[in-house]
Amino acid sequence: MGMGIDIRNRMAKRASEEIQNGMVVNLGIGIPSLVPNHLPSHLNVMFHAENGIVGMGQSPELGEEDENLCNAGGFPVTIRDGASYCDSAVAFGMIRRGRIDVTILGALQVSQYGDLANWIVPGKKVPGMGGAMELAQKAKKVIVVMNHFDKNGSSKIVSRCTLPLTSAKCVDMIITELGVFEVTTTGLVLTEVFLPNTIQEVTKLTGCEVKVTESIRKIEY
Amino acid sequence: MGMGIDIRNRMAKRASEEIQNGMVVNLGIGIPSLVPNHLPSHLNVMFHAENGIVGMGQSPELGEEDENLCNAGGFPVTIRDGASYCDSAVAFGMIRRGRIDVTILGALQVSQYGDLANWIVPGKKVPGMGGAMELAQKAKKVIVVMNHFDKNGSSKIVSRCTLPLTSAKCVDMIITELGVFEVTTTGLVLTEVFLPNTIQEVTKLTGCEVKVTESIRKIEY
Amino acid sequence: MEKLFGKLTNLEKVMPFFHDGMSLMFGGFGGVGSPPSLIDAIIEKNVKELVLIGNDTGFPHIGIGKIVSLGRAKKVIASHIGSNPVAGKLMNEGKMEVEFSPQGILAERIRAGGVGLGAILADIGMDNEMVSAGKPRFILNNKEYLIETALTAEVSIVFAKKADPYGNLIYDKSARNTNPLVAMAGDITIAEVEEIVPLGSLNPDEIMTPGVFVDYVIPSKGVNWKWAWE
Amino acid sequence: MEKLFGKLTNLEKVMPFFHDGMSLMFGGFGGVGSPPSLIDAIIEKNVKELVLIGNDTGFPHIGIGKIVSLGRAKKVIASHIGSNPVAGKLMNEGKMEVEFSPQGILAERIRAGGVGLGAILADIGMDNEMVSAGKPRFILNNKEYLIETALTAEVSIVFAKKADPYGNLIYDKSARNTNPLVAMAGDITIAEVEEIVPLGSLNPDEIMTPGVFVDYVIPSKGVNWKWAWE
Repeated sequence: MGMGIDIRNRMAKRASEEIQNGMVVNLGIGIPSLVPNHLPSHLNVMFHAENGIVGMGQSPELGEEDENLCNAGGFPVTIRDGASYCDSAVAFGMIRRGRIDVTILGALQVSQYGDLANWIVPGKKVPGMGGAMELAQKAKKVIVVMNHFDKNGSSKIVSRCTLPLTSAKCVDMIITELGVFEVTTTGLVLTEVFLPNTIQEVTKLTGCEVKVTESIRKIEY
Repeated sequence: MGMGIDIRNRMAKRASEEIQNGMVVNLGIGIPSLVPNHLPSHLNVMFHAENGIVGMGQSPELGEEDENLCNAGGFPVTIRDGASYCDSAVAFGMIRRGRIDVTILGALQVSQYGDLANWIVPGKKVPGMGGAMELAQKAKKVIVVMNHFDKNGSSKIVSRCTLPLTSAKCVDMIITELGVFEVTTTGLVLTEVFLPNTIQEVTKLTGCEVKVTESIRKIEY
Repeated sequence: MEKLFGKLTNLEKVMPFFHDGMSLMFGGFGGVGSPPSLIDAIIEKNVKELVLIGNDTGFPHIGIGKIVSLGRAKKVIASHIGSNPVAGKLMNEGKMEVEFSPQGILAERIRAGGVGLGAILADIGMDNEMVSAGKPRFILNNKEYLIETALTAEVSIVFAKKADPYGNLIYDKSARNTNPLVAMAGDITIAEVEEIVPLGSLNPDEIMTPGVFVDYVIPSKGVNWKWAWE
Repeated sequence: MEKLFGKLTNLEKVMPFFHDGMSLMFGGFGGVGSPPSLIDAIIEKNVKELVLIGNDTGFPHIGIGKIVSLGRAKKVIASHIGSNPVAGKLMNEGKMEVEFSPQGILAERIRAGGVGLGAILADIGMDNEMVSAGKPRFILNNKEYLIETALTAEVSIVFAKKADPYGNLIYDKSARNTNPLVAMAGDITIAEVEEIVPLGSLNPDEIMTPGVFVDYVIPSKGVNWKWAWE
């Protein structure tokens, strides 16, 4: 179930629709890093990095990298007007104080209750949780963008996570290449499908009970 | 038992002898504020203020005051080369981390064990402890400079404080207009007398048991 | 540039956030670094029964002291009220409750609230009744500590020298004091500033409070009280 | 100007502070902001059995990762070791103990040590075995927290852009990260700096770590590793 650049960008584009003017947004690595490419230029958004940046801009041109200006993954970034640097304690203060509006991150599994498992790859070494727990617990809105299936073809949306949890009951929205799901108090709800997938296909391919919203959106892009 | 400017400066001068090159020093209000006048000019000392200054200099000239550059008492100061500003949390971080070498402060009573009472004036309102507790507990060396007698003529050095304590067992040295006392594990020791006071007079006028050091210093200035 | 983030506004627009009985945290130390225009507007609106949280109660006619002296606070959490005799009088008459906290511990309690922690463990004033009364104790590695709870407030007001439209703040000299801590601890934080500069004109290394913590920025009319030393 | 405070020195003079079995705290985040010359000198001196405390274990040939990859640490307290596979290998082989702490909690634990607090109360990873194992819990206002102990170290090493002879430090952009926290938490703090400037030439409002926390300042030979993105 490898995904081409088009499918990845489709998911990133859908995630970008959740970002509104003035928001503070933290992006994980992978597909979430594609989200800024899809934001309308009139939006004023502040991208936050755990190491101590608010207001990251685009990647620098080749050869223009500054070794002292990197994101939390250690890769060079630039900044936009209005950016600021702070120490890591303050950067996480923003997270725990509830000042991050949206975090968009990848996952290994998400349960129908919004439980998130995204930090221990089975069979691999334990990397440590980094800042994932704080973001998952404390961001106002947690959006998971991930492949619908793992490498064995099993649904990564599950009734109960089998992998170690990053945080329980924290995910608000799941975006996969098949559709968009919202975690509600009454369970998982399919709210949108990426065409040409059908509602029936998507619910069938999802590893837990899924309700379907009344007026489902069918995404054409 | 009011004290003239000479006696006050005598005590301040003696206190200044405890300050060595490179030290970080916090001064209380009153007599301690006279200490900088007596420091040799070759000494590099950093005066610390609880509101967030390291490196206070002399008082500004009249008319040269900056309302945004005041000490913890709210009075205008200047800064020296190498000074820095920080928030109050960091300023107290320096205190609790043990980075203040000497604090020189006034007192209402000090016991023979070094218990300090300097924050509730009897019969007056309760002002709150401000930063006194942290300084008394955490500065590496706590020096009290005070009148030997209260307004009733009673010794302010006592066997046991009757006033509410700022902090127990925290004072290292007491300087009064009569002499200098060190708080040791075996009790209070008179180490110096200000001439023309005699050892006998000073010990007699002190409200607790006082040992006398073998080779006592007689201060002439 | 005002519309970029919707934070640049004026006194009138932020006044609805102030109401009777609210908790209000203020920056400043002896009045230095306290926001004069916001304080005056709160007085003018006749906001009462305030729970005030900050370093001290200023002087009777300086800083937050102006509000305290009018009897508008039902409770104050501070480290010192000695420079404002009216505060002491109100406390002794039972008209205003005062909770004292050692100065640096108060600063840390405010910061803890600001960075989303529940409390800190400290060893200051363990044996002092006024500090330790009612506070749980905890033994860690054979050493006893007081559990000092974090403080937040419905609204925080701070005073800065410069702000940009995102609410990034730079304070001036010792007027910084508790302001960066207080700015983090408000559910809503309002910054009164001496100068508003264009986005991108502040050096990002020199910003003391990132705008993330600031909801509104209003221009200051400047300090209008006479300092104690004047 | 060197003799003013006795803090300006060189690598050779600070090396006696590093010894087998010591606790060593380091600034940096993924190697960015870690002191390259001190790290090389510690390797050259063959210091072993270190207890390392810092955000992460860098990359195998970047930052503190250079020390970790040589097996010189008996224990690491960090939030992440994923970018250094050698660290994971040593952990799995039982050759290096790793204590994981959520990233922001680790930063606060270091800061708490730096400002002389005993611990903080936080609600991150309450139900996660790796985070909560062995940590006391405490209920405050009907909400449960973990008690996260403060961290200090015998020696802290940090990397700054500028220092003056008093040890006042200014960091560069995102290379600030954990450095100001680590600088406070060392019993002895050594700053490796890119540039030493005269006393009085740093703007006191822009100093990020007051020299009070810094014991020694040494000039850096500069970053000599190849970044992962290069």
